[in-house]
Amino acid sequence: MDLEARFERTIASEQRVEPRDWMPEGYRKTLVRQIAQHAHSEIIGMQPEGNWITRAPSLRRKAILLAKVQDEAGHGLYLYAATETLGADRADLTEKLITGRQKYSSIFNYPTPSYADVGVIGWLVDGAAICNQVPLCRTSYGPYARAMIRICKEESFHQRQGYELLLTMMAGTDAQRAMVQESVDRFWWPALMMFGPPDAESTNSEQSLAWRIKRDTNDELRQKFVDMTVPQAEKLGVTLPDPELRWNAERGHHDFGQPDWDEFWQVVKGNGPAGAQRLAHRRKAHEDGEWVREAARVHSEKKRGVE
Amino acid sequence: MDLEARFERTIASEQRVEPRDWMPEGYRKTLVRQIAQHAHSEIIGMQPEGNWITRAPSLRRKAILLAKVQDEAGHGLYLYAATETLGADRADLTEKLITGRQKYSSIFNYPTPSYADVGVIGWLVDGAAICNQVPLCRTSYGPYARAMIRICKEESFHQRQGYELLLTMMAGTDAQRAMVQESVDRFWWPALMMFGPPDAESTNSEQSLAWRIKRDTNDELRQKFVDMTVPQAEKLGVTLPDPELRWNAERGHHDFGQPDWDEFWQVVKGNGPAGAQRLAHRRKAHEDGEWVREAARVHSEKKRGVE
Amino acid sequence: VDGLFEGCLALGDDALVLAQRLAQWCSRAPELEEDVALANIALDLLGQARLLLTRAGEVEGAGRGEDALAYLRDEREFRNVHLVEIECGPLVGGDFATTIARLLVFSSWRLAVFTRLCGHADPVLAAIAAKGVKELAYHRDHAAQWVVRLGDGTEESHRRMTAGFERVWPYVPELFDADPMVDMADVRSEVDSVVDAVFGAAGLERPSVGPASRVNGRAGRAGVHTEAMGYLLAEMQYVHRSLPGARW
Amino acid sequence: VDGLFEGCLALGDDALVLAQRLAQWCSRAPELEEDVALANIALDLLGQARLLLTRAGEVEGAGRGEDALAYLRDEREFRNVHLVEIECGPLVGGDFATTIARLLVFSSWRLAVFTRLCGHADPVLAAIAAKGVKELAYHRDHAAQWVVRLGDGTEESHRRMTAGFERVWPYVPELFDADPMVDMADVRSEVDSVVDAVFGAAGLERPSVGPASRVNGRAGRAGVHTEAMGYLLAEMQYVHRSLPGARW
Repeated sequence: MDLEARFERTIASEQRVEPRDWMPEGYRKTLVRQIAQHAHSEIIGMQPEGNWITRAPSLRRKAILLAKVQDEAGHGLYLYAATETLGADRADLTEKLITGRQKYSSIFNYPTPSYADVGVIGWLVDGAAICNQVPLCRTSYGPYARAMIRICKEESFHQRQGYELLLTMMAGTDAQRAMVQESVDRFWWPALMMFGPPDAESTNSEQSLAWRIKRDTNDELRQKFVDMTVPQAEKLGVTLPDPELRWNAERGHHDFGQPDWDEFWQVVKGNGPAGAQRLAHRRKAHEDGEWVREAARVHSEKKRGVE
Repeated sequence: MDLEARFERTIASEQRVEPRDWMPEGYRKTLVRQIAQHAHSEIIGMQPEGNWITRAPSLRRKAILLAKVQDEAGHGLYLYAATETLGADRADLTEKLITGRQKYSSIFNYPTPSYADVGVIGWLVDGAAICNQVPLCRTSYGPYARAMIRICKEESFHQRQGYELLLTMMAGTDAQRAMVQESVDRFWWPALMMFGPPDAESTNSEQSLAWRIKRDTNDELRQKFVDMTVPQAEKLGVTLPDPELRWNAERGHHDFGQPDWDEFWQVVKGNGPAGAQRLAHRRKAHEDGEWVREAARVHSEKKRGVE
Repeated sequence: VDGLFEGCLALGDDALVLAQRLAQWCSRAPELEEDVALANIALDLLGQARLLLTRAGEVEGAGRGEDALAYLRDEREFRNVHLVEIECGPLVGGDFATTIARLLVFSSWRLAVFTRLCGHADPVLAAIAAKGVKELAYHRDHAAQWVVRLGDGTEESHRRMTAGFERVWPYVPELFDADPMVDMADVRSEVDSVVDAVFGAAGLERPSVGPASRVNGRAGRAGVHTEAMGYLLAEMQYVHRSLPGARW
Repeated sequence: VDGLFEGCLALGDDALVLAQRLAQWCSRAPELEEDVALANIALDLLGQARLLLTRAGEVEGAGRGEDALAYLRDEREFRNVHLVEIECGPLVGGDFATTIARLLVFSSWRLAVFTRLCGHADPVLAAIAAKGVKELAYHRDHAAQWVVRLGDGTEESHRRMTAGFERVWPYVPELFDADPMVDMADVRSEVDSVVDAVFGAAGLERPSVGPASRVNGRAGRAGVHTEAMGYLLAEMQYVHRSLPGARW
């Protein structure tokens, strides 16, 4: 049996492809791009919430938030490690990130001007990420699937923490409730955009579905997210800012409006409200750290020489 | 009549020495050093109060404070101009300041951790400076005396503004009164140190008195300051932190305790609580501005070339 | 007058926030003369802010004075454009050239707006505008002179001046959002010609970077700010807020 | 126990303020692994701060919990040493080497202090100390490894590591001020020998800069802080203070 046929059979029988297995170059490339993009998202995703660590309004919230942002760095590490099993190099991927040649999730190009955003990101953004990621726990490439299992577990924990912060704030003062609503108003549409453009306009999807790198279409996942989120919003006591949002008994799903896709494409193109800032921040951290990484390398070479 | 005799006569008759006049090299050097030190003090003195501009608690206080710190930059400019009439070069003096070869008033090496410090610096520090400076309006060197007349006028205005801030705070809440007292507790002794070490330990003074660059001894000025300040403190309702402070009817002056002269010498040596910070701040501003000054020079040369 | 409260608030917040940014240069300017000049400009803007916020409070009629508006509003109630709040140096986010780039664009725009407001139906706003016109003309000329010096100066200053404009350019379009008080298309063409003339004299090219996109169409004028704003307000308001009931 | 409130407050404030400083590195470390490590250290210190401030509040008996102590005290009521509050990077005041220099000195000192507090008469403080000892040993070793790497690495890293120690050195003596709970002369000799051993392995010299002098003899432990502290507190406390009555 030839390599390609064996690969196809592995995929078809829902078994996992492992690093030592033969795989088509297109599969490898698609995976590296997708996992790297996911890793970059975790790293850039540290910034919008990291923005609030020094200003968290209680010591308990400060500890929760710092631990969460630290987890994101950890997720980035697992995912970069998964790309390395495919022959990629972390330094090279980082270079592609900071020069804008590889993307990350556009949601992180939105600013976090309010402490309520910490809760709303946990609830809506992590919630949307989980909808996107749970199917990836069954993705065909083994190291990626295993990383996703661990990541999804932690993300669910983060989502619950975010929702719990919002419940606490909604049970607080009028000012706190207003903060939560204002944040939901800002993040609702960007959260819907996290599933990507409508299926009709999406590229790359078909092959990824066939290879079981991806397992659901953008629109399927978006619908799932909306259906899941509406009762949570009701429980919380916030209004989702979509006048078209209503239950459709016939479909057994919620109908809802469309995000502003022009804004979406602008943000993807790098003109997001905080896009330049995010990349500049990452680039500066990387460049400022160059002398440290270089010193560590030289030191370890010296040590190896001596021993 | 020889030059030296004519110079001595000018001094003795309380007339002014002007830039075009002959003067002994020691007189010139002493003056340059003293005026430069005074200019440096104005420039470094922008920092302790400048520290509060962005945090001033009312817009009116913000405007008053910004204008005051701006005046200090202006004073620095007049004084550097006065040194230039003696053949000194501003760039060279700045170099001496940022490399620590010329001093500035040690009082500015104390930190300003409270907004009340803005008022207390106005009241006590500007007050002490005025005691030191009013006699300099009659100093023998013309350009210096004229700069001092202008500076003293503005300093008196600043002193009144500082005292007025304190009056307002003392008429405010308990927290405000506590802030004022805490600030007075910190600044009282450093303010007394502004007159320099006791006459018995002071160097340089005799010749300066003879040349009428200086007109009173350190101890005379310190006594004058204490006598002037005690009734102001009473009116304000603050306690000066000196258990030995009391009226001596026999002397017709207040008796008072001695500052910690060990601390004084440590601060003069550059180990003041904020000493390293003040110099580093000035040095960074100067170095960060180098490319701007260079560009301005090149541009003006190009323009001159064209015209 | 309709929209007068919002108009005074927006123009007042612009001035207040930029004054705060410029005040950060105090004791950090490239030369003493420039320290004095930047403080002057900050003082002018602070003065404009005080008059405009006071007027906004009077129009609102809810008893809020300049300090209540400056110190006790939350971030989402501030109406300034993003251009004035972003960091442009001296500490982070830019340098002297970036600060000058912002000042040129902002003061050219504000001068054009104030010129038109001199004839506003509200006599107080008209008077504030008339007073501000002289100040803003000086700010604009000061900035323009520096742009020319730095654009024309050394290779490094040219590079920094170019980078400075690239940094601020994405925030420029918000200045021209439609406004009930002033014809912004008209203002835009005036500002364009001023800025183009300065670019010409400085040997600089107009930057080609696109506008920063918005959050569901909202930016500073709608109370959605960049992340720099929260830190700016924390610093500005902290003392005032931590001493409730105090008089200053 | 006499002085227990003050002791818990001082050690709690040290940890809280340094955690705040270290948290500023989050997303700015030289590599991802170090981002994780610095966050871990900050989390440990934050945990210690919470326990110590809670204990201080219990001992005081005035109903103040960890948040009342962290968010509602004014600057002059904070009792941390200057070493933890000064800026050592990443934004201003230093770089990664400066941060590591501070961490080495601070964690060596705190480990020596906590080791001695394991036998303290207050069982709560003794338990906090016992838990902290393991954490601090890790912090100290982490810092020591970096000091050796950077001291021994490149010319640039050696220069920066030297400058980092010179930056923090004036603030070291305050750590050894007499304390009713611990024999500080003893702590000093332990810290000296640890630090000297690390300097030896790293090829660094003990800095020769003198101690920062005090304000009428007072420094951080007496509530007189450096100018960096006010900005740190404004940032840390602003949200809490601007939403009075809120629960979190």
